[in-house]
Amino acid sequence: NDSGDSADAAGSDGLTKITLASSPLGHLAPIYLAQDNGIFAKHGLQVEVDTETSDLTSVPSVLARKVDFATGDLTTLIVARTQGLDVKAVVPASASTGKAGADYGALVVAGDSGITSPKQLEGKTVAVNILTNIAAAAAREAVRADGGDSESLKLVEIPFPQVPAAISEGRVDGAWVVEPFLSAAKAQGAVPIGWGFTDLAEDLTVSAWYTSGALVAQKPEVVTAFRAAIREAFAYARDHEDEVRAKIPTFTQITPDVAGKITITGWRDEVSRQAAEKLAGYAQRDGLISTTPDLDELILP
Amino acid sequence: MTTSSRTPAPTRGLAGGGPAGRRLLGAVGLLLSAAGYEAVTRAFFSPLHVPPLSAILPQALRLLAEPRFWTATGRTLLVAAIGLLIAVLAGVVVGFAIGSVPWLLRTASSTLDFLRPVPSIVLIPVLVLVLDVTQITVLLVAVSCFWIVLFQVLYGLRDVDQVAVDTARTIRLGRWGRIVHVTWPTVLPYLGTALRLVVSVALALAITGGLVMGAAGLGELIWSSQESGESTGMYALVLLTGAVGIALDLAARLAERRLLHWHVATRRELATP
Amino acid sequence: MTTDEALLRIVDLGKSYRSRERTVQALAGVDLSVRDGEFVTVVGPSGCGKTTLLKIVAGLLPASTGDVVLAGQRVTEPPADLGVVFQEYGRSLFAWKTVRQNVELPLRSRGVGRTVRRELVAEALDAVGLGPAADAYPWQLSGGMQQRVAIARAVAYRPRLLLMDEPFSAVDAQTRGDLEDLLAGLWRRYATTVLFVTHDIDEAVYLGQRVVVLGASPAGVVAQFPIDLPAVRDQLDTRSSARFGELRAQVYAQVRRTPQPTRRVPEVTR
Amino acid sequence: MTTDEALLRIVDLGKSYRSRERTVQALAGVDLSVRDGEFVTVVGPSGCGKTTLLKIVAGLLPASTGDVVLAGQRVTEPPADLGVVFQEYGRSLFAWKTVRQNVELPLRSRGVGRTVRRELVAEALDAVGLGPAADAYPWQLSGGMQQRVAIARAVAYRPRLLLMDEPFSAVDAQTRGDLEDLLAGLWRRYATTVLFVTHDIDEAVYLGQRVVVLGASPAGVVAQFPIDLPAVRDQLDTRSSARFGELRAQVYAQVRRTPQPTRRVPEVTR
Amino acid sequence: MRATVIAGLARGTRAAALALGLPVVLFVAWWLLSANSTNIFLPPLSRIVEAFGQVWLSDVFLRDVLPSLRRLATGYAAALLVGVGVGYLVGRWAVVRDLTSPILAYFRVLPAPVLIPVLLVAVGIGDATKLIVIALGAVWPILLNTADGVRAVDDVQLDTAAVYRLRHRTRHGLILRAASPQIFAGARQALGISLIVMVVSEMLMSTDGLGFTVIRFQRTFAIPQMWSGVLLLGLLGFGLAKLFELIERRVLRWHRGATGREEPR
Ligand SMILES: Nc1ncnc2c1ncn2[C@@H]1O[C@H](COP(=O)(O)OP(=O)(O)OP(=O)(O)O)[C@@H](O)[C@H]1O
Ligand SMILES: Nc1ncnc2c1ncn2[C@@H]1O[C@H](COP(=O)(O)OP(=O)(O)OP(=O)(O)O)[C@@H](O)[C@H]1O
Ligand SMILES: [Mg+2]
Ligand SMILES: [Mg+2]
Repeated sequence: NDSGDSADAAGSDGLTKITLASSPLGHLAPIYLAQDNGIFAKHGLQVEVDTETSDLTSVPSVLARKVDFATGDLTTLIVARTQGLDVKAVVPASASTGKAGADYGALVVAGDSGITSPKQLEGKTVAVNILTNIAAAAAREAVRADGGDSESLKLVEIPFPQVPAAISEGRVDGAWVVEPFLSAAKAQGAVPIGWGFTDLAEDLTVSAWYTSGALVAQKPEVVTAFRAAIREAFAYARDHEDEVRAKIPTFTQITPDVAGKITITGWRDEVSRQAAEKLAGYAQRDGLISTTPDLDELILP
Repeated sequence: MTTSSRTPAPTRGLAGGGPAGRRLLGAVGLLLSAAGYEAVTRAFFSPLHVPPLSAILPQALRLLAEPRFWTATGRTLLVAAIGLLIAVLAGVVVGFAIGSVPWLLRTASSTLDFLRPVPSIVLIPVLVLVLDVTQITVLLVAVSCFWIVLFQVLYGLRDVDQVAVDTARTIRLGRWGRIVHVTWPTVLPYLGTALRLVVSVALALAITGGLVMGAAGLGELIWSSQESGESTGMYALVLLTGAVGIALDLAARLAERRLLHWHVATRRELATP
Repeated sequence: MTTDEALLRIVDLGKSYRSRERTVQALAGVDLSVRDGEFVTVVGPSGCGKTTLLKIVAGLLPASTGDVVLAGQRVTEPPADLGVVFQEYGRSLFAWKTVRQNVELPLRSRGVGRTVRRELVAEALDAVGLGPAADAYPWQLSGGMQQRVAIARAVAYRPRLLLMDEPFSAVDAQTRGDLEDLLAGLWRRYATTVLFVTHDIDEAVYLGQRVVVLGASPAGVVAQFPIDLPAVRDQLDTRSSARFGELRAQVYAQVRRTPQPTRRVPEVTR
Repeated sequence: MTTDEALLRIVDLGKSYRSRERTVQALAGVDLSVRDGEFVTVVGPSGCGKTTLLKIVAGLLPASTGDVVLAGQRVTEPPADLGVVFQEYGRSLFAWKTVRQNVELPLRSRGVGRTVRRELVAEALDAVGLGPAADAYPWQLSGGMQQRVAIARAVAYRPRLLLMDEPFSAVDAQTRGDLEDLLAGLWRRYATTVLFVTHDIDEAVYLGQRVVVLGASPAGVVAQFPIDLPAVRDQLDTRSSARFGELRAQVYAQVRRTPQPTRRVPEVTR
Repeated sequence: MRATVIAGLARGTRAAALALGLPVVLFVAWWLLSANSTNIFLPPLSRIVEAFGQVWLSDVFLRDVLPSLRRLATGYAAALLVGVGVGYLVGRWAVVRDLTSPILAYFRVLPAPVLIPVLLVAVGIGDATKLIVIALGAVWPILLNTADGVRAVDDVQLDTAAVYRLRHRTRHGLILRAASPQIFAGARQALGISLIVMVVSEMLMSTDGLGFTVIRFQRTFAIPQMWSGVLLLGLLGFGLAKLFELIERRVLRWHRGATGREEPR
């Protein structure tokens, strides 16, 4: 599909075809539910989900208009925007539940480590999945919110799937982890001590659906329709959590058993501006970017 | 000389290293490693982190019954095969071209040395502008294997015996004839080594493509098992991947033995006391 | 031997091998002419430069000084219709080809048709006594058999100029005699020009129309002996003829006189 | 020659090379005993199995049938104090070692002290006329020179049993004579037992205390000739002696009678 | 590396011109073709060179490149040791080969990202894991080439060693030496591979290193900087290759001579 522009192909049934790119992760559940329930069609869209994608490829794919929308964590999008990449965050893809103690991401330590609060992690080694994305910010924020020196954390990259092992084998002192690994880690004796997502913002947007500025300029109606459809999908998901849990095992390897127990991400309609500002600050402090980003350019009003 | 042609070869025992014997030994080696793995994992690791073989095997057997495993394997093998084919063809052609023209080698070698260590993985975001992930995976496979084939050919070409070349020159074999009759057979053993290397590299990279870019196939299956916290499932996939690797290696060895039956190494192995 | 009828003219040829540690002057001031159809045998002490000379004539090695002219052309690369039996016969056979394929290759390369080729190959292999071993690989053969394959290859090719570097060194006396006669027969029949290096002075006299004696390293032509034996020779009669004895003695005497590379025989042999 | 004083006993030795396509019976029913300190020369047609025999005696090749017993011990691996000059002398030299290092290597491995070693090596190299080439690499040498390096290596080693496979095939007549005398001298002095394969019947008679004639493939011992020439021999006197002539003629006649591997000389030579 | 270049110049401007000719041409072509590029992922070469100066000609070199080179050297050395050692065993004894070939084939196909999780648990997050990953990536070409080289050693050479009852150590040495042309082929392959694997190994669990920094640039869309890292990797590869060649020229001179490639002048 190197036509470079897939959003203009109107199907025979009058629907506009759009392609969404995302790794097959839990946040796709509302999308599939919306597909099943004809929500996209209602908004004049025909959605194709391209799961053959990764963090490495999604931004260039969107900019080259090989796909129309993709998911990316907010920090990554802020950084991209600041580097002059014309990305527009349209609508959240996953968000904090807003409930400290019951969020889908947490700062965990080994149960027998004697550490009970994030502040005690000062100067210790903490794992995050990627140093340049929102996880790093969440880990630091948890410590800062507890009155600790977030700069003193020694962050090291360990993919989420390895976190339970890394914690229980004592390879790291603490780790930022999200579901389903949060549950797995807890099952193996880890205890959550900090809730960086809610510390960052009550309504934190963790990752967002974004598109290219070019698409926004050329086909604003498609973008708006997409946003509306997603919001409707979220509304449906909020009301049908069991359907979401049932959906997850169909496109991931997560077993129904696990899917029934994990904390589901929150669904929010607006990309959190306040959180974005905070994240931009972290990104600047961590040297990911050197200038202040123009968030108005990033977040589609 | 009493040449009684077509005397049936004597049946070789285990010690003689007949094909059955050597395969049996290989199986013994596998069993020993399996037992070692089982013991080590049981002794030192939590089954949640590094599951023992006894936990992996049933899962692997279950996978074998699942069509999606076979589709994924098929895809991965196809990608690996296409990349491999490109690499071997390009590597051999470029290798022989550069290797048999001295000034070309001298001109190109610095550029080759420069390009060799460029990791394709870093350039994926750039490549994705023009290729889709499957194509990138093919490219990843092809490029990595190309280098291996190329260097192996270049080194093989250095092994060509001067007397053989002189012989070819006096009977006025052309450049092409010299390649076919003299250099190619000399390089072949080096290519045999390359083939075994490259078969596994191709498979490994086809999987890496799935792991880092989500290209459909075994790699993507492994990735999603990992992402879903299904470590036993992941290890089962890794086990099966390794099995595919063993099968490919076996095929490569067979091919090598047929092609190189005249080579010292092969003939020494086939010699009967 | 006037130069205008010469097929091969070697003029003031010199060759030195230079490497980091040592420089060896292998040939210096070699002058030699060979008429078309002549059979010239070359003798000389080990290491004096005979192989080097042959390689330069074959166009395989560049000379350091001087020229080699074949049929009016300076030799810079192997000329057409050249047959060579290398001293390292083993290495000159292709291990990946059967005996038959080895012998056949030059003919294929020359474009000889399939049937003729088969015939030539079979004939040559029979002539050297390797008919039954045609389908063996070189490494399945004894040293002498390998050498005979190399000879068969050169012979089947029917070259115009045949260079042979100690081609019978690894075969037994009986076979050697047969091969000598085979070679002499071919030479008479096809008017091949032959340059033949040997360490066997009897052989040199028996085969050659002229024996060239090279001196110790660096080799130069020390003496030449025209051999006025009858054209058709015979192992028994020729070798027992008085003239053969005389010529042989002459060459021997010359070789004795030729300075040898330094060699000190230790006391133990006294 | 009673068996109880034999150093080497070869009993009903047979060897066949088997490969997928062909089976070659190289040796069959070879019986041979060699006394301690005896010099036995072996002649036989090319490809009959001489090299095979030597390799089995050296413990390099397992026999198919029969036994080789050396000093009361069955030979299954190379015995101690064995020196071998291989027919493929070129391949037996280590290309990354200089001539000196090649000759020195077996001595070092045997633990001979540095000074003695140096001396032995220098002496051996001088004896074969390679003193000046001591620091060259094998590939910088002519064929004959390489062969002499292999000889020097065997000689410097002072083996108890010396196996030589056509060791003088690539050297000139003059050098060959010198090397023959060198070898004879060493043999007399150190009472080395020598098994010497050659294609030169004169050489076999000149050097040996006994000449063993092997028959065509599969090789068996066809005849043995005790050589009753005086122990100390001389290139001129011995070779021109009447007895030498007689013995030589006897061996020749035997070799003539020995069936040769099939060889059909094509019409062209008629 | 600069020393090598200078030595090359000293040896003859012709050789240097030949060696540098094509890279210079390609560089100029890249420069011209990319000069007006607006594609953010394919920045003009001038920007890349500028970024190169800013990024690498600073203390980053000490902080990132040196640790990486240290890991590379250690991992590569380990690969050499293990590769030649195991390769020798495998090549020399058919029993070892038959016993191990399937299991070695098994490990050959495991890509680094699959191994890292196991190593994380078994070895930890320190440098050791990276070293193992580098060594595991680089070991195969060395191992296979050593095994095949050892298998192909000439019979007559083996026979010679056996007849003179050379000491075992001497004999092993001779066989390795005879196989060294092919071992060098493997070592050369491994050099390129180990550089790449070094980058891959630094993608995870790292806090410094050339690979770490390049990947960080990639993830933060610092595209010119990322390209400058690629450039640096190329230069490193070039320098290491030249160093390798220097050693190889000495060690394999006999092979050039024996195969007739050491041109007598
Ligand atoms: N490796 C091998 N494989 C198969 N056949 C072999 C092998 N080596 C030798 N032969 C066969 O065994 C027979 C005897 O060979 P051998 O080398 O012993 O002869 P030889 O007497 O030394 O001959 P020459 O005088 O030509 O050196 C030959 O017919 C040869 O073809
Ligand atoms: N590749 C080489 N490099 C260096 N020196 C060489 C090389 N080839 C030959 N020589 C030297 O050149 C001289 C002549 O060698 P050449 O092979 O021509 O002798 P030859 O007369 O054929 O001897 P032989 O009768 O022993 O075969 C020898 O001293 C040898 O050392
Ligand atoms: Mg010579
Ligand atoms: Mg022989």
